[in-house]
Amino acid sequence: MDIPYTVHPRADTGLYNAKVGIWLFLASEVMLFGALFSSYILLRVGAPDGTWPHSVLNIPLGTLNTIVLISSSITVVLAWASLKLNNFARYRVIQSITLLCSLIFLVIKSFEYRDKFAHYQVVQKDGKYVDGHLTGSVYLDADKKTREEHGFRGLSFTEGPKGAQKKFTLESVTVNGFEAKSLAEINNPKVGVHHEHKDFKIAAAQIKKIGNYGPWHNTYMAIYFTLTGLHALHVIGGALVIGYIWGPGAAMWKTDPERYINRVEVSGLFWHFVDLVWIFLFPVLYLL
Amino acid sequence: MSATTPDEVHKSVRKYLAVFIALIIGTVITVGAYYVHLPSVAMTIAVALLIASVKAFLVAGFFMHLISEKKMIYGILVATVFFVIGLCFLTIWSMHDFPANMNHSVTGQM
Amino acid sequence: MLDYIKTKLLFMPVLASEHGKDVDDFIVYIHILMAALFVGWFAYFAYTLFRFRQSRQPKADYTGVTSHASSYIEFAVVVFEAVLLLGFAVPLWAKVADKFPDKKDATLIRLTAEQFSWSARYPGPDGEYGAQDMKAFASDNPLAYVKDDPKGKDDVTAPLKEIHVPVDRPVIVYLTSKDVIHSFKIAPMRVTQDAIPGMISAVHFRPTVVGKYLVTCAQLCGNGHSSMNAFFTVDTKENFAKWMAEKSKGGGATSFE
Amino acid sequence: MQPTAKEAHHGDAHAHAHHEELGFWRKYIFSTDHKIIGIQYGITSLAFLFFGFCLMMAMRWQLAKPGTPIPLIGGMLQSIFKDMASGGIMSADLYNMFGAMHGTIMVFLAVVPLGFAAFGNYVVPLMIGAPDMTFPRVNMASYWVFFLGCLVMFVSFFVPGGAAQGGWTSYSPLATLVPTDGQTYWLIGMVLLITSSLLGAVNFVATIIQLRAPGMTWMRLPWFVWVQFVTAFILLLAFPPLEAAGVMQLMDKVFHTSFFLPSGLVVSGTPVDVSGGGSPLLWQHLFWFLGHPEVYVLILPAMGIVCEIIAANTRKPIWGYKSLVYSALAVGFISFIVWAHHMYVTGMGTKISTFFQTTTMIISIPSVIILTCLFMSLWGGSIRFNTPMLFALAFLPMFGIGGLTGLPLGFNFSDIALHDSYYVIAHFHYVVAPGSIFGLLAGVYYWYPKATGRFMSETWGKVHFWLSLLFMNLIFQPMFAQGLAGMSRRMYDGGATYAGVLDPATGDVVGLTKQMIGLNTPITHAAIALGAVQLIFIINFFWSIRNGEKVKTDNPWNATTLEWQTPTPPPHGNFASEPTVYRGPYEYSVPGAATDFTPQNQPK
Ligand code: HEA
Ligand code: HEA
Ligand code: CUA
Ligand SMILES: [Cu+2]
Repeated sequence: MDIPYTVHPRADTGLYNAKVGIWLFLASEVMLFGALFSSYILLRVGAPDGTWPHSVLNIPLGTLNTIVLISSSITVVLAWASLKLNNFARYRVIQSITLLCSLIFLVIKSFEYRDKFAHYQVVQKDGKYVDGHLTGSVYLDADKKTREEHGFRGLSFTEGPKGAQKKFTLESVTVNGFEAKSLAEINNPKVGVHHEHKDFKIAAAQIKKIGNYGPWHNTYMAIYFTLTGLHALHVIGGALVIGYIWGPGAAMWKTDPERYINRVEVSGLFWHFVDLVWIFLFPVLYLL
Repeated sequence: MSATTPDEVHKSVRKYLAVFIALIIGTVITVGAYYVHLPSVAMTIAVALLIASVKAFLVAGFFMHLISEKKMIYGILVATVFFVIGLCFLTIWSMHDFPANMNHSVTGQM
Repeated sequence: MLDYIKTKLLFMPVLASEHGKDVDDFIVYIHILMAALFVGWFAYFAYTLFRFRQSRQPKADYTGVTSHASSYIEFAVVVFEAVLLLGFAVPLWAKVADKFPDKKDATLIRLTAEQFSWSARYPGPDGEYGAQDMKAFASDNPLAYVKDDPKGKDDVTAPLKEIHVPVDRPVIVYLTSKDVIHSFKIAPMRVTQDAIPGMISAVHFRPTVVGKYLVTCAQLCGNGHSSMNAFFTVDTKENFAKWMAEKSKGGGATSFE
Repeated sequence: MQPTAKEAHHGDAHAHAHHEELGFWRKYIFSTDHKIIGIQYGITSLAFLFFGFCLMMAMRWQLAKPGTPIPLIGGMLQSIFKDMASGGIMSADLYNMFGAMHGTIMVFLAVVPLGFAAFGNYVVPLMIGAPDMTFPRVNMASYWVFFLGCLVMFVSFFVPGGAAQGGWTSYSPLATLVPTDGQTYWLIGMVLLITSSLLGAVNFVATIIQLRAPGMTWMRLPWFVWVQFVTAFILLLAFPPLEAAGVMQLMDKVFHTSFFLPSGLVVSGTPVDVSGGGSPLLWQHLFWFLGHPEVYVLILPAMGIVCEIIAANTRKPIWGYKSLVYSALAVGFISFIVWAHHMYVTGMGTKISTFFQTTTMIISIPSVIILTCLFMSLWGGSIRFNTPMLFALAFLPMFGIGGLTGLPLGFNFSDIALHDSYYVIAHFHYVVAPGSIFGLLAGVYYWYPKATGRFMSETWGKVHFWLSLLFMNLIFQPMFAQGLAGMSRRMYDGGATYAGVLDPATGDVVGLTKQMIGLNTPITHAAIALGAVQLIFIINFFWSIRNGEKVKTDNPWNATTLEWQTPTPPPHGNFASEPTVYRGPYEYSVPGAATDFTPQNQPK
């Protein structure tokens, strides 16, 4: 016996196997992201005043990415519709736009990530904060003779071949940003207040704590990276599957077109789900 | 499957495009609402989540053909939605039902 | 009868608090229900196995049981559970979890748990605590009390792992932890309450018997978990006052140990 | 039954169903055949069952004879764990490590894969008359991801610092702060195991929905299939939140985020350098959101097996089939909203704890109904006491004890005294050890002839049964007393330290009595004896593959369900032609029928 209903729907359920499979899988994905959203709400509601940042993300880029992802969603259904109309060439073209969109999305996302890693917050010994992009950091070697400009590498680091290692300590950093008296001022700026950005050169002796806006920065950044990272993994996964069906897997169109259409439909369902998650992620992370 | 004959497919394509436009408009309104600074935070949140839900409904309903899906799928999804809401709601509720003289802040202030 | 069940059949430990009796009684009631079900079902079970073994009953009966007895039993179980739930568990829990005594009429203890010990602090004559903030932690301020809080000037810190309370007076224990989750448990008091870092939880009870009890930790907290204990001494009023006077000698001197 | 157009379609697919012979690797290792995958799962999980038990025997030694070298394996432990086991003596760290891994392995690497994945894979497609799972390659992936997860868990014992030490519940902050990479391995292992379960669960549900043979309507499914269906749903929907939590704890561990770490932690005199702001209780919620449904994943497959075996060995229909089905569904559904009964003493208020204890009491009712139906099924039967039946019968009172003792834990007020005591340990071991494990062993004895064509030895099976039953009870019954007397779990000295503390003023012993601590010794002896008894089973299991008594027919138990209506062992594709089902699953001793069993596919 062979496995039935791989192509045609079963009479009583009206579904073919893969369709059941993908919806079950999506149900579990709903629980996955649902749990993360619950965690988001919980952490956010529990966060003391002034510790949950607003508008640290780049809203225009986020909006652009939203539009990119929505566009890829329409191309996925249109591609599927083309196959239904037996127009394989059009499917190929439209689906390539989907793939392009996923690429654009990931590129934009990676720029946003990079931006966060370059964004630093310095707590000074006098209690004031400086927040902005790190534009330079100067290191002194152990005998305080050589002075080197480096990408930021912590308060000190050692370098060189074993035995002849050199120890460098931070002398000062330059941050292009603004100064604030409290975290709340940075995280929840009053409506209409615009911080003038300028260069601050901060001596290492002044620094109590320095760190970038990676996931370790606070729980908001943590959940931001976790949610968007997981989402990006889904984008990559979805794009790989769609790309496989579009490219090497397309031979099936000749041998078993109905099954091929089903595959396109199922991968499309997954893709829409990824889009759907983003539809919530965008306002929740960028705007609220 | 929502469409089987070429005619129906053509019709659906028009529907997809309409949905697409609605989604774009929704996005623009959400972002716009953010920039005009609504009078209260609660309102910003309400507007953003409302629009997101409408968008989600459109995507799920039309792009994913949920509007005309089979009963079996509905069953699965209803259960799922029920459990997600249970998880979210009960967790948050239990974090807030601490007897009156307990301080449930999660900060270091004790 | 109840006492016999508690000590001889259920091996319950010494009891030394007011609400503890309710806990014990309640446990006994449930066990009576459980025993009734178990014995009843087991008797039936043993009988069927004997009566319907193949050698005695070579041909099975297609229909089997036709009576509705089991439905009645199920229904009885539901009723019994509902009574235990609504009549006992809910109101009794509300009493221990929500209805805290007035702070003025109670002995207050602020208990800070850490790997692997307990530190108690008393509010002193003003009945109020100075603030505790982990940011204030320093090696000379291990419990992280805010030094310039006026309310804290008269607070009294007891030696590590030592807690004293007067008998027959409600005790409110405020619990927090410096590192991981611990759980404050005094078996004879029938008290268990987690101490969670970043939060303050509270528990209240009224000790009724003078004696020295052991506080243990009921939440896995690392390799010293099994030895994380403290003495909980229930004193007479006079002895407690004496102890307190001795510990608060030198005014605030002991407050930041 | 009218063949529909679609069935006709796959009828023609049948023509090219005769495959080329597969090589050894494709046939036995990277197989997509559900039967091979089931056997792979079975062997792996039995091995881990044994391994998990060995960890526990070492721990039990420490509890009975604290501070003395562990016999036989002490030296080996010392060479692996260095000063965590110096002189072959178990340290607290090692005890915590073994405890955490015993729990993890038993639950996630042994009982769930055995009950759900092994029996489910082997039996479900056969029972519903399907040629295989719907997605055979996903099925294979599920096993290999599982295997990878097992490997990661196993390897974690050998990393510096050893395996996870924060209990199987891995509560943060402890789990995050324990200085070992073992916890990271644990998390990665869990993510892999969860992924595997999700793949499996999708496959099971899809298979049961889509591949039922013609005539196999929902209400004609053997109850075992129903419980697998519910179990798969639980795994599908309850596991992802733990996956999310696992990812978050992994972030805490690897990227120093603070999902579960509040501000201001001070560990052994040093402030912890993290941003803080997280919530330790969030982990507990996400863990128990899986944790509770998971216990039904442990028990439902065992119940299903017991049900099949009781039907076949009483020679009469199961009493209350419909109640069983609805109860299983109800248990599955409600199990999602009772989880916080593990968290009563975190400081819950009356409202929320009332909610959770009410749902907890409600969920006990379908469990009672299930047990009642199984009990009632015995009445009027013609009971055969063969080995599978003995295990199945013992399951009933053993699960009864475990389930009943869940009640005092389920009421928050009594849980104050019982939480975290050996009463909890005894409660859940009664459900998982003489409960689930007995059910699963019954299944091994019952389906062994199907998979191998030979019986396991009846005599040795009975010896195995009676001794296991005896020792299981000797192990777990005294723990109720210890728990009620106030002995806490996860105490590496078995409560000896605190029970032995003297009151400096009077010299009196405070805490636990010597008598209660003394019980640790006979418990340990019983555990070791239980271990020895299992050797009988292991030998019987392997010996019978070659030497067991051969089955004379494909249906040696004269059972009605479809898995017995195929050749033994079933070929690739299972059925020569698609079976058609005409009746319910338990038509035994039908009045007027020629034999005392009427197979589901026997035409009217
Ligand atoms: C298979 C696993 C399994 C099953 C089925 C159950 C079933 C139940 N469990 Fe248990 N439980 C665990 C596994 C399981 N549990 C584990 C592993 C833990 C500990 C986790 C940890 O902390 O590490 C735990 C802990 C645990 C706690 C937390 C205790 C604490 O930490 O303080 C609670 C509290 O409510 C609880 C309750 C229940 C209840 C009410 C049921 C009910 O579903 C039971 C319903 C069944 C019945 C009511 C039986 C009915 C039978 C009859 C009426 C017939 C009797 C006849 C004869 C005996 C002949 N369990
Ligand atoms: C499914 C779950 C499961 C199972 C089956 C068991 C089985 C057993 N467990 Fe355990 N246990 C847990 C889950 C389980 N346990 C959990 C979750 C904890 C809590 C951990 C924590 O605190 O974090 C715990 C904790 C725990 C403790 C408490 C430790 C402490 O708190 O300090 C103890 C103490 O005695 C114990 C003992 C035992 C014993 C004696 C068995 C015996 O019943 C074992 C019986 C085993 C067998 C009989 C094996 C048979 C083997 C075969 C048949 C192999 C055949 C192989 C081939 C054919 C290849 N367990
Ligand atoms: Cu503290 Cu265990
Ligand atoms: Cu539970």
